[in-house]
Amino acid sequence: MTLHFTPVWFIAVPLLLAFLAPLWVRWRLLMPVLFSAQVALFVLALSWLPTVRIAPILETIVIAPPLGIHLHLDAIALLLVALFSFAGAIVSAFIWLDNGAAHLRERPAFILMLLLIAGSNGMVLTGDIFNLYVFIEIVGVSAYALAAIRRDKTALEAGLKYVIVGSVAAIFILFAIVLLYLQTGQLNIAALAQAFGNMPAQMQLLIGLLMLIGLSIKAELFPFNFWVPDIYRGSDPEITALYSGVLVKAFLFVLFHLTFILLADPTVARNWLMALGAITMIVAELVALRQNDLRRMLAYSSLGQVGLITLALAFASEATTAGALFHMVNHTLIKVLLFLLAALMLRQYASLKLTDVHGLSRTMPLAAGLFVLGALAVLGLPPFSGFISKLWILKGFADVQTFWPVALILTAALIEAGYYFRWIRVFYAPTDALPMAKIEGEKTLNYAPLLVIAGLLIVLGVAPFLLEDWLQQAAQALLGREALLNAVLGVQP
Amino acid sequence: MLEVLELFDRPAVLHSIYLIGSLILFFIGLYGLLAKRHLLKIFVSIEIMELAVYLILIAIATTPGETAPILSDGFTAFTSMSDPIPQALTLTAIVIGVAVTALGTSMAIQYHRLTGKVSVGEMTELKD
Amino acid sequence: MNLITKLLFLGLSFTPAATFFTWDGAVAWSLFNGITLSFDLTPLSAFFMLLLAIGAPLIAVPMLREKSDESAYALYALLLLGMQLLLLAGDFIGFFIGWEMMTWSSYLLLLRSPRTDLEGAQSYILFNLASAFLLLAGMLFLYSITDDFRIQAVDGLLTADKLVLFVLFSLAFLIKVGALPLHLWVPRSYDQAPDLFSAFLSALMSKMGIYGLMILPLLFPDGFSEISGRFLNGPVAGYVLAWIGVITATIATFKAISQEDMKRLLAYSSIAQVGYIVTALGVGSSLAIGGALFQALVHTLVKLLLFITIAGIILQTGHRRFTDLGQLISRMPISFFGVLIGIIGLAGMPPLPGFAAKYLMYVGLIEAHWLLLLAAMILASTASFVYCYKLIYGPFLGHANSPEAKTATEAPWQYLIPQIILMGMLVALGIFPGWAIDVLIDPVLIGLNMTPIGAPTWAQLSTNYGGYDGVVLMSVFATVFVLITALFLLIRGNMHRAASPYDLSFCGEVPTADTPLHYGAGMGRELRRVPLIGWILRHTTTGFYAGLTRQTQAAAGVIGTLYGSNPQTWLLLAVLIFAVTLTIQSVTGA
Amino acid sequence: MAHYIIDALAMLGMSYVMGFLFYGFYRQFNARVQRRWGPSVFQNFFDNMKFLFKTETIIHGPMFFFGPMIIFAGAVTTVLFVPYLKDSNWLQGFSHSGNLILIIYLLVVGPLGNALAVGSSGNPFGVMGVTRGLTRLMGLEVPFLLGLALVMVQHETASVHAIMAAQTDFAHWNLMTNPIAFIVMILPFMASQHASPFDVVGAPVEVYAGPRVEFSGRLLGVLMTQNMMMTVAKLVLIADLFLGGATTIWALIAKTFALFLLTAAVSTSFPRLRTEQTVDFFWKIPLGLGVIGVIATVWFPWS
Repeated sequence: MTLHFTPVWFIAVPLLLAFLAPLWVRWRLLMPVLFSAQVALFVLALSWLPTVRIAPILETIVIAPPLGIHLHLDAIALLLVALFSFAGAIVSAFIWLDNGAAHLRERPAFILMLLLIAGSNGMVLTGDIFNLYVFIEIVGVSAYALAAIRRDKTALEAGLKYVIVGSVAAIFILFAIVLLYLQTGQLNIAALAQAFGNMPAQMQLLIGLLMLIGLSIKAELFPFNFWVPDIYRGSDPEITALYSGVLVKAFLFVLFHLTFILLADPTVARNWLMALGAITMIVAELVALRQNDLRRMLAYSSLGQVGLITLALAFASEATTAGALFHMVNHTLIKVLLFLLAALMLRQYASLKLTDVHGLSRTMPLAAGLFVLGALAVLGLPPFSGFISKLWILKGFADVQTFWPVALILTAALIEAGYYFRWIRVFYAPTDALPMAKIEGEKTLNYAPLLVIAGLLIVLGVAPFLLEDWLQQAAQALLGREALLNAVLGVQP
Repeated sequence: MLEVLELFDRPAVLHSIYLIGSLILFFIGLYGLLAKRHLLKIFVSIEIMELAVYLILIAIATTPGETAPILSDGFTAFTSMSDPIPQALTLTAIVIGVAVTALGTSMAIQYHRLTGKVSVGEMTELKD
Repeated sequence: MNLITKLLFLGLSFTPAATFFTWDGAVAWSLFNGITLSFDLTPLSAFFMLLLAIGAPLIAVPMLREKSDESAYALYALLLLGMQLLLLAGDFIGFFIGWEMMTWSSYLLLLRSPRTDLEGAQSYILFNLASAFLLLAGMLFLYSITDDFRIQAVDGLLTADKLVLFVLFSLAFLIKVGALPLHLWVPRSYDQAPDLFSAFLSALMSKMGIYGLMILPLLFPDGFSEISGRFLNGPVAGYVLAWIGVITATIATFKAISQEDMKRLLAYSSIAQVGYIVTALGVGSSLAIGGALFQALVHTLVKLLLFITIAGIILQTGHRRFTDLGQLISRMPISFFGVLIGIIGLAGMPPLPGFAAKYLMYVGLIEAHWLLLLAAMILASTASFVYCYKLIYGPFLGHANSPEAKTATEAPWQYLIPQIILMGMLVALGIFPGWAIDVLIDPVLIGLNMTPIGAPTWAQLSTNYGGYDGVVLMSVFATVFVLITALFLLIRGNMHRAASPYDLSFCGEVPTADTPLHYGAGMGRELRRVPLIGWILRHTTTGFYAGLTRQTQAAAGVIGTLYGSNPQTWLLLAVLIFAVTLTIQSVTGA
Repeated sequence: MAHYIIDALAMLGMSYVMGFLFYGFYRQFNARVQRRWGPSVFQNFFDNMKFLFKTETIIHGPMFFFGPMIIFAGAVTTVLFVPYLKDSNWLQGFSHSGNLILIIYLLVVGPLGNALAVGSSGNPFGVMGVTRGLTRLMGLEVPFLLGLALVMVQHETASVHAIMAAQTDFAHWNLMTNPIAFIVMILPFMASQHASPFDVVGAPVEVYAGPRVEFSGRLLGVLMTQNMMMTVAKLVLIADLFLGGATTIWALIAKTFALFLLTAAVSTSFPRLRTEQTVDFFWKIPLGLGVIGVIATVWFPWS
């Protein structure tokens, strides 16, 4: 039997499974399905790697582009899809194994998480801009709902704030799409790219700005990221892990994908984005210095890393791009690890304020150790993979003798060390109090998904060449405007 | 008199009117979004802004004299029909918009039930 | 199980020795994107590897006495791994990886001490990371010019580029060796670290900074001659470095004298001793480099000995301040000899090898005609007599000042074994300074393309400024000592011990048990009356760094106010930025 | 071997005899300046013998006993590493195995060993005296060694023999060729001889007896003996370095006596300084001169 694999699966499978939720509830299979779906998608993505390496896959739906909708699976899309499903698998495994957080093990959460993954995959895969909008909204709605899924005061507040900010961002994006369509009559991104240059400069600017701000809000760039700490603080850490690990990465991809495709000469936009990235990084790291709540601190740290990735991606040399993509992967792994740790700590401690977690290492030694590992990796210290990706980025800058980003990145890392190590020191602070009694149901099995991540961080740190080719191809795919246009529209004479 | 009316039928004029009208609508929504404190009013404002964007799409994409893009007894060819895509898009977008608004409103109601608050200014639970 | 873990740990501590003796051939590990790590043992790194190979097991032995602690053992293993990587690395990436692994694993070990406070931990990690990032910046800059990460001579650089590189690298390494004014983290961490780990920090990790500094001449073989030539008989850049070193040594010595805590005193003394090495490196002649290496060797042995002995005292008495100890000489005689040998080495007195190191460095300075530096170095090394004396008087002599000091017993054998080994090594090195030159130091000098110092015999230290014979010196001194003592005892007459420790000439009064008779903490306090020393002791860098922290926090607070909690403010800002940008761009027509 | 032993004994004997005679002279000289008759020239010898043959000696533990032994061994070693005569096989000791820097360090080995004994006695005044001694050492050593370093740079060697050999006649004495070095080091040299006005460390009035407060009987005798021998060794060293050394014993005595006379003259003329004043003085005047000397003779090679 030959089953015809297509990229649609990445979107359709989670959607289908989500709609069949009542069935899984009846069979008590919610969590296994959630986990195995992600694993299956991950395996599927990996199995496709050899094919995609040779040539990107174009999956046309009904009519060929530019008229119809198509999915475009190239190295970078595959990388991100694999990353998302891996993150999803880890988070769902964690929720499955964990005894706490009953509300995350019920049907609504199940559906929403699958929708989130499906939407993110769709954003990465689609070649149609309105389709993109639809996926953005699917992801948005599921994210808003997930933020509030605990249904207590803080969660609802987070959810409400998220809805307000998110829908305004969506309006900006929609506005830009409408203007694009009105100007060109096209919805296919590749076709738009060809027509974009012919538009009046004013219109280009207006559309560009609308897009930039809409996506920047979603992708958490300064000065449009003020919402982030509140949302990250209010939602469940398991969900936050998905935001930081999956959602932001998808939006970052969209932002840069559109920038590099639509603009034939993206110099201006690149400079803007580099500036935004640099400011985001510095501001976020500075503000994080004074955070007294673990989740807020992690939120700011996440912002800082997003800034770094933006800075590197916007520089758009092959080395920085590949490095930035690697850093995306690492950051997803690390932040999933750290937020899930925060979730575990929340089971034990009522609050994750700096003053309340003194001597945590004595109650939860493994959690503290993994936190240290995550912190070291996020700071870019060897031998963890964060080091390699940062080195890659820095090397990319050094290749062309651009040193201000190097200085900024290193300064930011130093500031980042300032607060991460403050937390580590608090975790390991000597206390007179006896270690707390373990709460019911805390078992080593809970840590299994986290240990997988930890192992991966070390393996990728020691042997980064495992991913090297893939990342370089992904970088070429992201930067290769001509190649993509040719692939979609056929080689123009 | 008739000329004046015909003037309105010219696409440029008509489009300008629609455009100005929807932009006004958009800014009303924006004002509401930024100035009103009540959660529901904010959602209403968001909805107004969204609608303004749909309106622009529909209005500009349609020219007077075009018919609905439906093939039926009299109409067997795609001539002088309006572009069907914006309408499809708008329909989709409206559905999405409704979903978002519904979600937001339901959350607002639940939040009100839990805390008795209705104003964004009072949402300070997450502040450290 | 417990025993097996401990034995495993002990075995681990011998890995540097194993590497040292069994390493053959280079190893390469391809990382990514054309970056390949290469590892090999050069003569220079072999020298430092030897220090590590000596130090690691000696510190591991007393650690076995404590309760078995797997995570500490694991961190030690990582630390040793990092240091070996750093020494073996043939390129900067490998060097950096080792450097960083060393940094964070030592930080985590530091945290295991209950005495570590927030300031201590933070200053340790931030200074060390700053050092690492400077190093990273330097190596990236080097890479951007030469397209290569390998540690090898670079030539044909622009002077400005070279200067930038030199400043970046030397700042990185000077932080690690704790040169002033970048030393803030040193006394804090050496003081607060677990007692035995302090020995590791001071004896071994500070040497990694020295190793780094010694790489610099490898990178820039022709120095900075094109900028301003040579100053007298040495390189100009070296002259600056030498002053940094000697000022560090002088100020740190005075600070050490004013300390009231044994470990803090040793910490400052470490800074000072490493300062000498920096000075000698600045001179850069083969004599001076030889002296620097010798001093590195001696300092490693001495600081291991002293920190381990002090750890033993703290273990037995629970006290670390000079005011709380006293009169342990009869209760802890072996420890007394440990400290005695240690301070003789530290003060650089003949016949122990500290003198050989100082001799080489002095001659190096004289040869370069850098006499002002010599004077400053003599000041530092003479002033160090005061703290050396304080170090032995405080715990061992005088009167016992706390109940614990009155009842303490000799340190456990796990502490004594390394002490005895180290004492033996120091004495042997003192007698055979030529051996150290011939076997340990000359190969390194040859590896650095310098003239070897050479030794006619293993007993002799010889330079073209003259030398001395360790065997003759030691045997004359020992013979005279034995003869005099024998003669003295042969003369007719009684000797008897004072009836009580309070049988003293005390201004005509009879002191009692509660008369304060111990002079431990007060010693050196009157030095403040000397204007220069008073000025030095009144000033610290703490205020500057505290201010820097405060300002950063304040800036963070100001920016943090942007992150309010009202979504309307967020959106208003976004819309405003949109409008303003649009207007500006439209007006300017970009 | 026999040569070495006889030579060493001769050096020690000569140092001892010269030592007590010089100190005896000093007491006479001092008395005459103060319009007294003063004791006999041999008084120091008598005192020393009396101490050495006391029947009762109180000690405070083993280190208290070994301290004087170390200081004595240090003094003897110092004497044996200083060449007494130029161009001679005799009175050389082991000076061929040493050098100037080694001798400077040997000078302080003994006192530091003795400091252990002082500390061991448990008398805080003794320790206070030691601290003052170390502080003074810190002050004097810098200009002292700087002055000697100027000589070492001049002759490009640290070997006392080589420096002596280079001063062939009066015009080539370092006193004449390098007067700045002599001026720089002469005052610190006096301080290292425990001479007034830098003698607050052991002065009986300021501190209740200084480092030696607890020593009595034979131990005090040992301390006194080594002090006299050490004084002579230092004088010989300076004579070697600046006065061209001596080819005969008589020349040696004359030169060292001249130096001793200079010291004695300064001692009797100036009031005593406090420790910190001493240090400050050395760091200002002699060291300042030394810096000028370095600039004049090393930095600018016109001289």
